[in-house]
Amino acid sequence: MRDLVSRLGAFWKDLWRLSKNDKGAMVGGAVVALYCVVAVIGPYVAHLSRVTNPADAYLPPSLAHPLGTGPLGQDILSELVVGTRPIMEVGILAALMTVSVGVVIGLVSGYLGGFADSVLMRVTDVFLTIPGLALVIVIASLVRTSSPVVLAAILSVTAWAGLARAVRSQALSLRESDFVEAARQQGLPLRNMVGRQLLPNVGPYVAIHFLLDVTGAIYAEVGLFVLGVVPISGTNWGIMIYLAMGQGALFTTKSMLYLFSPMVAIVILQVAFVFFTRVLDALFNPRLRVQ
Amino acid sequence: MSRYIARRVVASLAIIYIVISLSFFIVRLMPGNAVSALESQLSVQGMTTQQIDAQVNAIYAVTPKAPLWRQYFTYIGHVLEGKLGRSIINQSETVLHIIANALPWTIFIVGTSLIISFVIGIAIGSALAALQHTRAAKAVSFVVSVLSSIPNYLVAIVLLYLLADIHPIFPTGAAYSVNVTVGFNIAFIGSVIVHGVLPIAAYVITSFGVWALGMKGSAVSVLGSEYVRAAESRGLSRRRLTQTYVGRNSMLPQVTTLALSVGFMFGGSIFIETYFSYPGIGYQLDQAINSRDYSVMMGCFILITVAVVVSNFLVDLLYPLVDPRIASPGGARSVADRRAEGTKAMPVGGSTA
Amino acid sequence: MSIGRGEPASGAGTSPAAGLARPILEVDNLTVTFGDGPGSVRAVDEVSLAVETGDIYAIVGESGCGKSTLAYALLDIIPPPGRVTSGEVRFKGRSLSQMSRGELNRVRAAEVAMVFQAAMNAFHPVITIGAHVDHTLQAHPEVFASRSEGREYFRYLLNLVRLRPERTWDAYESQLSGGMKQRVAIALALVLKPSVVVLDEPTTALDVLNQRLMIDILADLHRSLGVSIVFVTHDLALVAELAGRVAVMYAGRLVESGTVDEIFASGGRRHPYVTALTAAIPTVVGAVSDVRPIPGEVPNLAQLPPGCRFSPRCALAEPICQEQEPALLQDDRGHLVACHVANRLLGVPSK
Amino acid sequence: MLGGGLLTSPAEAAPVSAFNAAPYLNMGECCGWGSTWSYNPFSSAWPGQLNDLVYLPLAVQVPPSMTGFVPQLASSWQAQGNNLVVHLRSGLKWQDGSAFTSKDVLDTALLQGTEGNFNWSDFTNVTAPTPDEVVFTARPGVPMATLEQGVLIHRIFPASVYGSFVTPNLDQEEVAYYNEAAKNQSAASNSAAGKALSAVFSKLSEYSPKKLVGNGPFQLVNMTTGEIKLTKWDGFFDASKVQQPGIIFRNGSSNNLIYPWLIGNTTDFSNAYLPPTIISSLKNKSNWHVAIANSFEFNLLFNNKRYPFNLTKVRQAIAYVFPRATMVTATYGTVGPGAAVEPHPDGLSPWMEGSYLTPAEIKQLNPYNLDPAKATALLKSAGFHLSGSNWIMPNGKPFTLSIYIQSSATDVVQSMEVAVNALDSFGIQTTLLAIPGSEIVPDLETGTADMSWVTTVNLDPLLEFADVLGREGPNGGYNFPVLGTYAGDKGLGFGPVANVPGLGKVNVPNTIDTQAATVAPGKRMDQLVWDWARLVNQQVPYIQWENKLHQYAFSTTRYTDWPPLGKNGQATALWNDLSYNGNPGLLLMMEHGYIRPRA
Repeated sequence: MRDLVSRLGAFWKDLWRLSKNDKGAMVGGAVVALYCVVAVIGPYVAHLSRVTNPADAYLPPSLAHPLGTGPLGQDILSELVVGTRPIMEVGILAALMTVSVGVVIGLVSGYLGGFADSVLMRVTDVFLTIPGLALVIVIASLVRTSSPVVLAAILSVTAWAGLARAVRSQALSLRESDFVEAARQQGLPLRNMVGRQLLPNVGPYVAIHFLLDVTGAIYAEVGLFVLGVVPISGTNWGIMIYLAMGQGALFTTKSMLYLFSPMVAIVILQVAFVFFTRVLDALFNPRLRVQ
Repeated sequence: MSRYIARRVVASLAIIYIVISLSFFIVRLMPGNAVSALESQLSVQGMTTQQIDAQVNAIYAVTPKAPLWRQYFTYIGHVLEGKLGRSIINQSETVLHIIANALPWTIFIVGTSLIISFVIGIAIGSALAALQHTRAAKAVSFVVSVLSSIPNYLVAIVLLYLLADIHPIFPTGAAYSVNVTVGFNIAFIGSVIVHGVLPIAAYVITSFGVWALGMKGSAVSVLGSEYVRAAESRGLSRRRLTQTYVGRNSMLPQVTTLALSVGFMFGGSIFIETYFSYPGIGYQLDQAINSRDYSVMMGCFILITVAVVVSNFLVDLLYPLVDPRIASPGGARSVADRRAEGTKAMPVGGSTA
Repeated sequence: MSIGRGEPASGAGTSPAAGLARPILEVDNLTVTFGDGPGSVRAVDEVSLAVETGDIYAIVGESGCGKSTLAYALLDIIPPPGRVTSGEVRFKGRSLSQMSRGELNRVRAAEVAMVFQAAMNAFHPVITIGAHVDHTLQAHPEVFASRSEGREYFRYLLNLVRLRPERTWDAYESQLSGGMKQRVAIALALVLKPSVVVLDEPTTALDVLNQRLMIDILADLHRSLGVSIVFVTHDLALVAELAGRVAVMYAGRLVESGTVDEIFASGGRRHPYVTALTAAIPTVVGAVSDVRPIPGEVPNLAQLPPGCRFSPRCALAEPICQEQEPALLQDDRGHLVACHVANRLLGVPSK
Repeated sequence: MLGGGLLTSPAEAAPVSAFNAAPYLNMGECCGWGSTWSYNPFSSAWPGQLNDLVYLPLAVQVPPSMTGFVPQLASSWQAQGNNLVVHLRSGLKWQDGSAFTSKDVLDTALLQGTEGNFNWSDFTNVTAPTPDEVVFTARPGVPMATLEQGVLIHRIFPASVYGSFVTPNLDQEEVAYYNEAAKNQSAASNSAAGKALSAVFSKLSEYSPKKLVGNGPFQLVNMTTGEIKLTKWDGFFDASKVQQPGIIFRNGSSNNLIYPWLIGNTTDFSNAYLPPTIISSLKNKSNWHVAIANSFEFNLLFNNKRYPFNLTKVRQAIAYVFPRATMVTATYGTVGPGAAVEPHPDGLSPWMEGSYLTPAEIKQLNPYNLDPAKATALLKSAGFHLSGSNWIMPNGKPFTLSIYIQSSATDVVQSMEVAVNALDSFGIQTTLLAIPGSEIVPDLETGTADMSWVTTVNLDPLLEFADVLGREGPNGGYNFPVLGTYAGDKGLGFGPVANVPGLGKVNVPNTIDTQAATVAPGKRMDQLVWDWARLVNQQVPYIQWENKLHQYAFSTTRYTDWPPLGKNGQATALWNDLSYNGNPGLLLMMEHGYIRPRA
């Protein structure tokens, strides 16, 4: 336990040191953190008016409405804030599912080897080849869900395969290593071997994959809404873009904020994630760190 | 080598078979059951039960009342014969014909974008690696990372706005103009190119950075590797060093990613083509989804997958040329492993989700 | 077909009479710096040494002491962002930094060849060994009358390093074992009949049997080809067995340099670090308890202690050691030591 | 393989005359066409944009009357006893030079009959006694007005191209099949005649002609996924009136493609829905004008079989909470005549109300003006109670409501958002699901949706009711399906037996279907319309929430002399015709010499 604490301490120290050197990564991390905070507290601080007043449509920015108003007279900033949670929620859920499935299959496959390994890897190969986005769009349009959990599951339907493959090859090489051999000779059960011995060693790789999976899931999720192939229900950035495009917001100056606000929100988040990933990459990849 | 090719052929066929099966189960077993949806759609159109059965059979190549296993084998048989059924919306159109009309355009767009962004990306990536500690390289790196993190459909919206709407420079909505004769003539080819500019630009803007960053990363690590210094110590010429030792090896991971990105770009064509109303397979898939035309939907999905499998296969054939270890027995890791490593390198624009 | 070049080999461990010829390879006050500004690091700090024709010269030190960088400097292939900030390396009296790129490339491999650390990564993974050889021959057309003659010579060398040429030629790096790669690397380094071969850790990554084989091969080659050998290692046993002259580095600086006898002879004037090093060698016959590891760690080059760099770990350290960097002083036989204490005890006069 | 464009050979394009120097009329076509097509009008891939511009109908119907027609290929028609005798315009030719005769009409009727078209349920036989005369025999019970309406509006296709698909006995098989189908639909399709018809149709629909032989004002030049190019055809009988050298249709497969064409002045005309932003930006341009016409009704159907929506009071309460005025504003903005429309929830569009109900009758109908107090009272009397701000049903569960609509119509999504806000703040937890495509029936059947959306468009007011309350089947209602997967289910679930004002307890779907098929305009029809309007108004099986407006944006930059507009942009007869009929309306405008290139 103490070991874990000290390792975590060292991790944060390293993270801090590296971020200090990489301004982009630091800003990225801060932005991601900010979005997370908004996702958690957003619905409590911003309130979407239940009263719709089309007469107030597309008001220019003001103190009351820093980003102006949308087609129904609602505050764009509030919509943006309230719309953060569904996006982040699904993105993170999907990444969690992707990572857990990928890690479990990869570790088990790599550790067990033999027949189980071949079967699991053939399945993985199929999912690795299927164009994920096309499958996600097809399934999402059929299932017609508005539940974040189901949507996240759909989004991760093929994404886990790459991670499973990578984790497996790491597990394979770890399996041969001394400490796993030692653990095996002590007769530790599979669960222990995988959980205590193998998992910590693929951790860094998984962490980076997790962040990229979040961005991937957000990309696909927003895309589904922007295309209008998943049920349009509630408020999120994708739905905002979809409705704004459909209602011609792109073509008049005063309505453009309604369309561009969610677009900018997505772009900032995605860029921030990628830059933040860079510092983790440096942290876990000593060779890159030297450079 | 021949064993390697045989293995790849078998693997590709197996994946195609599995995807066809998958499409059957998606149509038959997914919530929102496509077959019963079609039946009710047809009954609203005023068809009789018997007509409906005949239609369902023509459209999905299955008989809804037959046992599931028989439906499955009939379906597989039909698909393997190239009978993908008929469109629900355009019942006089076969799915195959619809797809055959659309697929060449997608291949044109995806292929051209891939080549352009690959070439630009590799060039920029190599330059970034060579100049890695300069201020200019850092600035370019920043811009490239930002561009490659932007979702391609958002870039499409901006392009649409700037170059098709506000300044109607490039046309949208078709693959060529109504005023040209289809055939091998300048007017037609010019028209095809002009109509392809926006979709290709949307792809290239968001994907060249993926190649550039990937190339930079691998070139930097190759430059730092022992064998490059070893080659240097042998007094090899600069050209030999950069081409054979640095260039070729930095390209290896990129070639691997190529296979992955083909799949991604075919998937992304749904966004790009829909926004520019470009009549490729992605546009077709979007239209099918919006009209709940399940047979076209599944046909597009199967064909997109087949296109990806085929292009993966081509890349796999190509790969031994750059990495001969692959084809030699016991020489190297499997292609799939290489790919899995590629997935990590794919940033947002190239997520596998 | 001619075999070796130049004079018949002198036996291992002996150096030709001093003054017969000027040193073939000289390092003069060389400093190699990584990075710039306050964060920069001197991996090699004012190092001087001279390799005579026919020498087997060992550069010894713990990992991270700058000995590999020094080896790279011998061929002017220091990886960026490292660069030579002062001093120079001279081959046959000519400074490498004065040479044009073409001249430099002609010297590399044809005159001074290098075998990389463990040779594991010294081969391009996707071209065959044969292609490596061909590339090398192609870059130096002046050495052989024809390409096939060069290939023939490489086959001969493969035989010398006890490999089967026909199996090796078309192999990829990944198809060879570690020991085989090491031997191929040596053969490849010798293919242009260089006068000096630099080996970076030639035995480190090998198992004991292969280490033995390697030592035999190197001694053999030195004997039959008359080539000068410079090798970098942390393995003192290897040094004792193979080298004629030894230079010991600590944290980027040369701390002692002399013949193998001077270094290993007990009781002589020695740097305390070298004493500690020799004590750390486990011998086959000695008990494990005799092995005394050196306390402390090699200092981070970015945060060097003041004064003598070894002083924090040194049992003999005195106050002066923490204040003043000791000079490298020579006795009448040419034995150099950089230690306030050792030099004073023996009464060697300051320069 | 490259697109459907290969199907046409541009070498056969019409010769370029000096007249063609004027620009082609550029039309931004809402909802567009797919990326494949066929020049076979019997194919489902037929590009409907070409209707009436290349193939003419026998006559064009003029709304809102059910009986007014403008002759086209037919010059006149009379009822002779049980027969409708149609006289064809003489001397007409097809674009391939062959003559237009009664055989073209007969073959078209026979061939369209194989796919259930041409309203064979209205007549028992069709003959062509002379080259310019066709005779339809009305089915017993079918009024002559219904037969006219069913027959005259059809477009006729050339026998020189499609006549070869008519099998020797097709006429007898057709009659046999439809006689049987009038009694028993499934027996008919299983009969030998039914199978023969199917065989003919499947051959016919798969035929893919290389060129299009029409007889309308225009000739097809070329088509891509983006555009259709038509050139004026001088052989058209009214060619002297047609002012346009040609037409370019642009494929506006989604509305947001069309808006930039309007704002960038690259199109002359569009029939796309215009959101308030676009309307107000067009209003600022002097060259753009907008004509507004009523078109069809949006109806929100309750899942009448499902608790608590089987309770009339609950449905009435929801009708009181629906903010219809705000919804209309959200969709059509605060300017223009669209903003003033407020339909009554009685299942009839305003102009149908005006034609078939007296002002006194309209006054008696409940307008269900926004009144949460009344809704509260109704819910309380049904045993509901408020807990906090949410309604709880008598069974203790919270009162929730799910509305399924189609996502591709963002205007509908937008106005439903308004409704959801209103219902939510009233205390009914409402979820809106806008989904691609529309599967109203499965959603209602499987109970996933509490409310679902359909549109209706008719001239016949009884058909307007039957379209919702009628049986799901050939006539396309949603109530108690008789065919297909959900045959035997409840569908909309209203009735089947209910107390209809004026009619007493009747089987709702059967009664309305029969009446829609057999009642001609007249006193009885007026009476029945009043009965059903009261039923819909009192029992609210569905809420008619909005009257869809057709907004036609037209530009005077390249073309002038558009049909005149009424006060405040309100549509006049020709625009209304365009709104109801689509292309036939355009044909009439052209025959009147409107839409002229600017000199």
